[in-house]
Amino acid sequence: MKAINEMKLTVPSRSANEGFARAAVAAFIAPLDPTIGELADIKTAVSEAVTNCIVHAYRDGIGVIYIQAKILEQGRVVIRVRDTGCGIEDVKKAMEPLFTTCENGERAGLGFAVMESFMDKLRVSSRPGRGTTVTMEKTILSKGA
Amino acid sequence: MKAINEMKLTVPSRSANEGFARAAVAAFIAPLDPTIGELADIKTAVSEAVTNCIVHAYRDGIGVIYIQAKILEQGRVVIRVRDTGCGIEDVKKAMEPLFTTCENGERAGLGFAVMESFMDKLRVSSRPGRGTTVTMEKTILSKGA
Amino acid sequence: MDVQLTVEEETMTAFLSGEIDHHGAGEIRRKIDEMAQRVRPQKMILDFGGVTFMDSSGIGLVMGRYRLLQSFGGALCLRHVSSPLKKVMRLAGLDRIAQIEDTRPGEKQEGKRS
Amino acid sequence: MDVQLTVEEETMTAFLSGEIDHHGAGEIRRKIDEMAQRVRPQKMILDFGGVTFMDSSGIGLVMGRYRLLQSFGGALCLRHVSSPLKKVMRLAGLDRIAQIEDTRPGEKQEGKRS
Ligand SMILES: Nc1ncnc2c1ncn2[C@@H]1O[C@H](COP(=O)(O)OP(=O)(O)O)[C@@H](O)[C@H]1O
Ligand SMILES: Nc1ncnc2c1ncn2[C@@H]1O[C@H](COP(=O)(O)OP(=O)(O)O)[C@@H](O)[C@H]1O
Repeated sequence: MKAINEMKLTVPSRSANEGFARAAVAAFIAPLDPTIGELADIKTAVSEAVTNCIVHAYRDGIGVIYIQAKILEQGRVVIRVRDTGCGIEDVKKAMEPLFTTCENGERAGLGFAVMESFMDKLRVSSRPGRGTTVTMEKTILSKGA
Repeated sequence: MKAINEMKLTVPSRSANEGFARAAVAAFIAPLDPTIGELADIKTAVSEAVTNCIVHAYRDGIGVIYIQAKILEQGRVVIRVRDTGCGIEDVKKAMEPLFTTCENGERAGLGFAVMESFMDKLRVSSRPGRGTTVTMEKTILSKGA
Repeated sequence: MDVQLTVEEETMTAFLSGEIDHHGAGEIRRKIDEMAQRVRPQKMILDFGGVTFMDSSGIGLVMGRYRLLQSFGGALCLRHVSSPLKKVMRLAGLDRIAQIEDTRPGEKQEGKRS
Repeated sequence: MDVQLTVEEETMTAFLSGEIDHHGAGEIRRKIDEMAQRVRPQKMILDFGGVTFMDSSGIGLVMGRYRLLQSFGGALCLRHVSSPLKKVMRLAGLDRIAQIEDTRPGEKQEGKRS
């Protein structure tokens, strides 16, 4: 399907870029005139995916986060967040709600659960030692409809 | 000089991305807490540079616009807008206020004049047939200072 | 960006809002000119009260309307121009071809640049 | 994001504002815990009235404070939670461990999810 518009954004995995990444995606989809709820859903999902790159993928240093967003026909938004960090051994297990490898008790293990429930589709592919790609999709319903 | 933060953004040369590009740059420099005036200056300069890619560089079609922004020490912001479009024969002449190659009379020929006067520094390099790179710099004064 | 048009006696007012850039300027131009060519107003007020951003595309917008009005002897007036917009307009010397009426409510009236 | 802390008798209130994410959560946690460990309040109110965004880092923030309060027998109460925030909180079942007091002014009180 041909994209009506698309953008590619790369940032280093500094936590200040969590806010920047979701603001940039929000600005990108603004022409679709999303509701406050739709916008919050997408910003939250992007924030989870980008935070995972910072907290997990590049936990021992700074790497590059690749964010791509596309607007397709009929309000379909596809967002991809990719890292070349540590990767995930068992994606199925990682996606289980409450599962977290974070030990200080301050991560809830709900990042993937948020992405899954706030977006229409979520696909996670990962190779240990090579990195992880999260692809999410959501349709912004036209307010006229 | 080492960047404190940086981002790279690529978008197709659709006019809808004029607004997106300046919103993205604005979100990126938000942590510097710019004044309304400083923010307006930078957004305006970015808008001029991106519009030039759309209107001039890729006037006969859609190409890719490459935007890079860096935050350096002491509030220095460096922004680069690059295209691989038609290029500029005579950069010096192109930069003269009121000079425009646009014939319908709706471009004021002030894009470069705005970039020059709203930013601290402006550098334009171009190769006919290869593209143009505009590099702009501005220091966001710390409000505490 | 958007424009609302009103005509009262010899005066046409265009209430502009949102962000004025190249992307939106064409549509605004068409709307204003279509009406202006019909009513041929003695005075046109461009009201920038709702405008949150403007780049040099806005200068093209003002200059073009100025030329159109000149063609049938009308005057152009710019209203509710915020400081950042004024900065762009001054760069182009728009304060010399059109009257910049007043500032946005709550904003200090600035003196003309000498 | 930012936090303002008040203590009145046995109740400690943390007024949170801005965007709650991983970037800012650490600082907020430290500020709240430093105070809570000193006063050991019977009740802690987390006031989300000024919060414009929250992701699952906010859940970690709430859960961690819940555990801390449990450790000295205090109760946790969440106040002024807007609809988007409530959506995140419900996913984590926070409505089961803490009382979600009321909504933001002007917003409809929603029933509990069955
Ligand atoms: N980009 C990533 N790179 C490496 N590991 C990841 C990545 N994203 C998630 N994970 C792994 O999956 C687990 C679950 O992720 P998530 O559901 O987002 O919860 P949380 O971030 O709170 O731990 C993480 O604890 C981590 O082990
Ligand atoms: N990125 C670019 N690619 C090719 N030509 C350009 C580019 N930017 C500017 N120019 C040329 O320089 C001229 C002056 O640019 P500018 O000062 O921005 O005024 P305007 O855009 O109003 O014409 C343009 O009319 C065009 O001929």
